[in-house]
Amino acid sequence: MLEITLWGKKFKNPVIAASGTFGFGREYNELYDVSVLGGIATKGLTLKKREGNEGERCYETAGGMLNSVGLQNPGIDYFIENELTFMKSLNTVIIANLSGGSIEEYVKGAEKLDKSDVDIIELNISCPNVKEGGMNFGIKSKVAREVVREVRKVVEKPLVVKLSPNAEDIVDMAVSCVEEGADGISLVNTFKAMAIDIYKRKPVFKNVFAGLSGPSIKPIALRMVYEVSKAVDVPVIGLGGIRDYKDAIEFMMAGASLVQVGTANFINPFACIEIVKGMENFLKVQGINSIGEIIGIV
Amino acid sequence: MLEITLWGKKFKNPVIAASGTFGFGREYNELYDVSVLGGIATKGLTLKKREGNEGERCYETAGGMLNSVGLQNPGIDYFIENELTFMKSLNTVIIANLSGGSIEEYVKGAEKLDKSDVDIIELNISCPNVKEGGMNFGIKSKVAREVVREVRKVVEKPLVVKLSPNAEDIVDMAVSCVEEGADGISLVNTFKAMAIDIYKRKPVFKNVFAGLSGPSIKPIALRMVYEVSKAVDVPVIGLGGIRDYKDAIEFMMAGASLVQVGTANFINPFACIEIVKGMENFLKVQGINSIGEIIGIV
Amino acid sequence: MQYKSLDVLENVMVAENIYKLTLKGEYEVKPGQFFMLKSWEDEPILSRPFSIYDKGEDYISFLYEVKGKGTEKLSRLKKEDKVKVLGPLGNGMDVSRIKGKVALIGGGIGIAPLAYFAKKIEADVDIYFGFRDEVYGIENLRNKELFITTKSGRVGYKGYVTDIFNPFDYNLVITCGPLVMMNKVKRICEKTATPLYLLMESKMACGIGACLVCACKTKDGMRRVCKDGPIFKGEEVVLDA
Amino acid sequence: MQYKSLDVLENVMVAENIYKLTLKGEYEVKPGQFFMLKSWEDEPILSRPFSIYDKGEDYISFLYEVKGKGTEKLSRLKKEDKVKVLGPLGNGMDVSRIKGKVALIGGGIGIAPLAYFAKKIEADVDIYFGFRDEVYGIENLRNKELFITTKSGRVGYKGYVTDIFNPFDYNLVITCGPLVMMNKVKRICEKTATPLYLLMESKMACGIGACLVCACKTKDGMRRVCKDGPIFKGEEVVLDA
Ligand SMILES: Cc1cc2nc3c(=O)[nH]c(=O)nc-3n(C[C@H](O)[C@H](O)[C@H](O)COP(=O)(O)OP(=O)(O)OC[C@H]3O[C@@H](n4cnc5c(N)ncnc54)[C@H](O)[C@@H]3O)c2cc1C
Ligand SMILES: Cc1cc2nc3c(=O)[nH]c(=O)nc-3n(C[C@H](O)[C@H](O)[C@H](O)COP(=O)(O)OP(=O)(O)OC[C@H]3O[C@@H](n4cnc5c(N)ncnc54)[C@H](O)[C@@H]3O)c2cc1C
Ligand SMILES: Cc1cc2nc3c(=O)[nH]c(=O)nc-3n(C[C@H](O)[C@H](O)[C@H](O)COP(=O)(O)O)c2cc1C
Ligand SMILES: Cc1cc2nc3c(=O)[nH]c(=O)nc-3n(C[C@H](O)[C@H](O)[C@H](O)COP(=O)(O)O)c2cc1C
Ligand code: FES
Ligand code: FES
Repeated sequence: MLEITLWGKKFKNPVIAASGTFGFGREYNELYDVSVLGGIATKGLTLKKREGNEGERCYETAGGMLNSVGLQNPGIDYFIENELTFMKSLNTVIIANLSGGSIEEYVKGAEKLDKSDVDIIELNISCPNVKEGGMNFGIKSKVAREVVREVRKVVEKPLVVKLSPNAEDIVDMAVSCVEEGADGISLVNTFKAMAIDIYKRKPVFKNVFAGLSGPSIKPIALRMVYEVSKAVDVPVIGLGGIRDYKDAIEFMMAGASLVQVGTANFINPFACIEIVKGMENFLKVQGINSIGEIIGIV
Repeated sequence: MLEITLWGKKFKNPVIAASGTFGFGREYNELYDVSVLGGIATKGLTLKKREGNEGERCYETAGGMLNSVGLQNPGIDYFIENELTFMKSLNTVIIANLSGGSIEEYVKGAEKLDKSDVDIIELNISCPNVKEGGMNFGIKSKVAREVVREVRKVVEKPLVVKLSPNAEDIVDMAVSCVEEGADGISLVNTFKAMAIDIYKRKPVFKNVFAGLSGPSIKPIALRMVYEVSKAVDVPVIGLGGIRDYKDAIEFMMAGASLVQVGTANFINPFACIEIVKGMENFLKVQGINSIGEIIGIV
Repeated sequence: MQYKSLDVLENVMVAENIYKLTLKGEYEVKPGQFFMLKSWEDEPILSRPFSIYDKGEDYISFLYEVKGKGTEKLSRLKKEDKVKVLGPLGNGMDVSRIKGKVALIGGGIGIAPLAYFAKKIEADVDIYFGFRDEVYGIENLRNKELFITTKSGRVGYKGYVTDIFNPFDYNLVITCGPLVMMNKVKRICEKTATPLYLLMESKMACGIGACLVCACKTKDGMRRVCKDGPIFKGEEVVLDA
Repeated sequence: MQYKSLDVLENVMVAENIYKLTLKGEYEVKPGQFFMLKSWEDEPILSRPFSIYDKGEDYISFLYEVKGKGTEKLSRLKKEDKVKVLGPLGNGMDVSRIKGKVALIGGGIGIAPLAYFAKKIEADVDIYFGFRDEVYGIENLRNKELFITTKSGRVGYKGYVTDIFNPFDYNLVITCGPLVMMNKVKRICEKTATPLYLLMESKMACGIGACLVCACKTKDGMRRVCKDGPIFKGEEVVLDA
C-alpha cells in the first residue's frame, strides 16, 4: 500500500531518515529495526574526514532548532569501508548524502560513491563554496548548475539534488538542476538563521549563522515542495519539519513522492516508524489503495 | 532609558505594534493604555477600500500562524477622516503602513498620506503586483526599486520600506531601497507558506499560499535583520516572531534601532507592554544606561 | 474587557466529549458574549473562543466540546489550575428589550450560548435543541418550554430541530449551531419574515477586533465576528454553506 | 536502550532549586550512564539528559537542578504523571574492575552521577563534594568518607574542593562539575599522573550518537558525549575553559 518504486529502486514506504539526523543508521537500529523504513540518507559525506565546527552546535528555538555541526564526518573512503556494508545489511534503500567545499571535491567524492554499493546519491548543495568566499552553492542557480553538471558526468546512479531553502528562486533552482541532469530533487535543507546570547552579547554560534530545522519551518518547506513539484517532472523528495503522519501526507499531497524525517527523530525517537504506521492507517481509513493516488493531488 | 529619536521623531521606547495585528489601536486601547508604546503601525492601507480574502484567514502551525487576511482595510481616505485623529490622540508615533497593487496606486496613496498627520510612512512592498501576474513587489530588487523611487518622489515624511523575507536577496533588496531614497528599512513581513487539509485534499487557503508569522520565524528574521543592519546606514526596524523582551533585545543587538511586535499580541494581549517593561528591567540589571548602547553590538 | 488569570473551580465531563468548565471571577456579561481562553503555554499559540454558558456572582462557566488540541488541553484542567481569560468580548444582546415570544434554536455544542439566553430572557421563550444522540446543557432550563430532538432518536423527537420548528409562532428567533442548520433556520424564517439573529463562529486570533482574521461575509462587506458579532442579523449574513 | 513512558513515583525538592525525581521502571544501568527525559509536549522540542543518581529494583532516580524551561517543567511533575524516558545511554563505567583507592570529586549538581558511583564502587572511596551554600545529594553516602566544602562556609570546609583534594592518595579520580572545577582537577592530577576520568556535559539532540550535536573536543578529534562519553579519560579531553 505504501510501496513505491522510483529510479528502479523499491521503497517499502515513502519514509526516509534525513541526512545528518540518523548517522549511518547504527544508533537508531539499537532502538528499533530500521529496516522498516523506506530508506536512510547518510550523514553528509565529504572526500576527506572533517571534524566539524567548534563551540555550540545546537540551540533550540520555538518549534525548531538551530544546528551548526558543520559536516563532521569520517570521509567517503572510511564510510565505504566501515559503514556501508552494515548499512546495506539493513535491507532498505541507502542514500549517500554528498557534500563538498569545491566542485572538484564534489566530483571526486561522487566518483567514489558511484562505484560503491550505495543506491542513490543525494547531492547536498547547501555547502559553503570554500574557494568562492564561502557563499553557499545552493543560492544561485548558475552556481548550482555547474556543480550538478560536473557531478552528473561522473555519476551513473540515480542523482538527487538536495536544495537549500535559501536559494534565491527555489523553482528556478530546481528546474536548473533538472536541466543539468538531476534524476530527482529533494528539499528543503535547513534555513539560514541565527541566535544571540543577550547576556554575553554575542552570537550563540561561532560561525554566527546556523541552520534552522524542525516543525517551525514546515509551512514554508511545504510551500516550496508544492511549487517545485508543479515545475519539474522528476520525483521530488519533500522534507522540512515533518513530525507526524499528517505532515507527511501533506507533503505527498503537495507533490512529494517520498518524504524525509529529520529533527522529528530527536523530538520522538520513534517518529519515523510512527509516521509509517500512521500513513498506513490514514490510507486505510480514507479508502485509498495506494500511496501513489495522493501524490500531488493538491 | 528606552527613549530613542529617529527621523526627528521621539519614540518613548523602541517597541512598535506591527501592521495588521493592532488595527488602528482602538481595540488594544480598550485593554491597556497604548500610549505607553513607542509607536503603532496601522493595518496595511490601500487607496481604495478592500474586503480582503474569502475562506479561511488563519491557521495555526508549530510556533506560528498562517494568515490570509488579504489587506482588508477601509481605504486611505476613510483612515484619514475617521481613524487618524483618534490615533494621533494616543500620543505615540503613528506609522501608516502603505500597501498597493500597482505603482500608481502606491503613489496616489503615498501622496494622500504624506499630506496627512501620520508621522512616518511604512511602504509595504510585500503586495502582489496585480498588473504583473501577481508577483510580489518585494521579490526582485529591480521591481522594488521602481516602487520606492516613485513613492519617494511624492513623500516628504520619513519613508521606511518594509521588506519581504521572500526577497531573492534580502541584503541587495535593502541596499537597493536605500539607494532609491528609503530613510529606513523594516523587516520582515510574513513568509510565503502553505498548509493542506488532508481530509478535504485541498489547500487550507483559497489563495493556496498564506503568510507565516510568529515565534517560529524568529531565527530567520533575526538573521536577516543582522545582515541588513550591517549593509545599510539607515535605521532598521526589526521584527518577526518577537514574543518577549529577550527576543526584542536580540533584534536590537543584531542591529535594529526599533522593533515591532505582531503575532505576539495574539499569543498574549499584553505582549507589547510586557516587552517594554522587560527591556527596561534588562537594561537596569545589566547596567546599561541607554538602549542606544546595545544597538548593533553583535 | 479584561485579561486575567482565573482559578478553575470545576471542570467536569457532562456528556461524551462535552465538558463544563467553571472559573472563579466576577463579570458583567451579556448573552452571546464570549471569552478567549488559554490554559496552556506554547502550543497552540492562540487562545480559543467560548461563549458564556452560565454565570453567577463570582463565577463564569463554559460548556465545550473537545475538538482539537486546545479543547483537549482544556479538558485536562483540574480544580485550582489557572486559565488565562480575555473578555467579555463581542456584541452580545441586550435581552431586557426583547418583547413577544422568542425561539432559541440550537444544534450540538451551539446550544451553549443559547442556554444563557434562555436564563436571561424574561420574555416568553421556547427552546429547540437538537443533538446527535446524547443530550447536555439543559440543567438550567427546567422551567422552560424545551423541545429536544436527537438524530438517533435516543431522546425526544427523532430528527432535526428544523423539522419541528414553526416560525409563525415567534416574534424573534435566535440560532446557533452548525452552518447547515443555521442556513435552514434562516430560510425558514425568511419565508415568514420572522426576525432572526445568528451566532456566528470563526477561527480567531486577537479576539478583540484588531486583526481581521475572523471575517464574516455580510451584505455590508466583511465584518468581524469577534467585535461586530458574534450575533448578526439574519438578513445581514451571507452564508456560503 | 529503550524508549518508554514511565510513571512518576516521587518528585521532591531537596534543596533550593534542586529536585529528586523517582520513576517506576526496571533497568540495568552503569554509573555515569544517563537518560533523556521529557515530561512535556511541544516546547522545548528536545529531551534533556540526566545522569542516573540512584536505582532500585523497580525504580530509577535523578537529582536535578532547575536551570531553564525543561527542568522547570520537570519540577512541576507530580506522582502518577508520565515521563518519556530514553536510555540508559552513554558509556558508563564498569566499576567492578576498579582497584585501589578512588576519589570522587563533584561540584554543584555534578555530584548527581558521582553519588551513584559512590554507591556502586566496592573499592575504597573518598568523596569530595563542593557546593555554593546548601548541601544535597548525600543521603546515600552515610558510610563513606565524605569531604564537603561550601563557598559560603555554611557546611564543611569554606572554599573549593580543589583546595583540599590531594591526588597523591589515589589510584583513580573521577570528576564531574563546572568546567572550571574539572579543569583544575585535571591540572592537579596531571602533576601526579593520577588516572582521571571526567564526566562531560554538552547540549544534546538525539542522545544516542546519531546527530553529532554533542561534540567534545579530544586529542583524537571531536567525539560524542552521548555515545563515546559522557565519561572520558583525563588525558583525552581538550578543555577550552
Ligand atoms: C464566538 C465563538 C464562541 C464559541 N463558543 C463555543 C462554546 O461555547 N463551546 C464550544 O465547545 N465551542 C465554542 N466555539 C468553538 C470553539 O472555539 C472551537 O471548537 C475551538 O476553538 C476548537 O479548538 P481546538 O484547539 O480544540 O480545535 P482545533 O485543533 O483548532 O480545530 C479542530 C477543528 O475545529 C475547527 N475549528 C477550530 N476553531 C474553530 C472555530 N473558532 N470555529 C469553528 N470551527 C473551528 C477546526 O477547523 C478543526 O476542524 C466558539 C467559537 C466562537 C468563534
Ligand atoms: C550526560 C549529561 C548528564 C547530565 N546529568 C544531569 C543531572 O544528573 N542533573 C542535572 O541537574 N543536570 C544534568 N545535566 C545537565 C542538564 O541536562 C541540563 O541542565 C538541562 O538540559 C537544562 O535544561 P533546561 O531546559 O532546564 O535549560 P535550558 O533552557 O536548556 O538551558 C538553561 C541553561 O543551561 C545550559 N544548558 C542546557 N543544556 C545543557 C547541557 N546539556 N549541558 C550544560 N549546560 C546546559 C544552557 O546553555 C543555559 O545556560 C546533564 C547533562 C548531560 C549532558
Ligand atoms: C543536526 C543536523 C545535521 C544535519 N546534517 C545534514 C547533512 O549532513 N547533510 C544534509 O544534506 N542535511 C543535513 N541536515 C538537514 C536535514 O537533513 C534536513 O534537510 C533539515 O533538517 C530539514 O528537515 P527537518 O526539519 O525534518 O529536520 C541536518 C540537520 C540537522 C538537524
Ligand atoms: C493577521 C496579520 C495581518 C497582517 N497584515 C499586515 C499588513 O497589512 N501590512 C503589513 O505590512 N504587514 C502585515 N502583517 C505582517 C506583520 O506586520 C509582521 O510583519 C509579521 O507578522 C511578522 O511579525 P510577527 O512574527 O511579530 O507577527 C500582518 C500579519 C498578521 C499576522
Ligand atoms: S479575531 Fe482578530 S478581528 Fe476578530
Ligand atoms: S546528542 Fe546526538 S550525537 Fe550526541
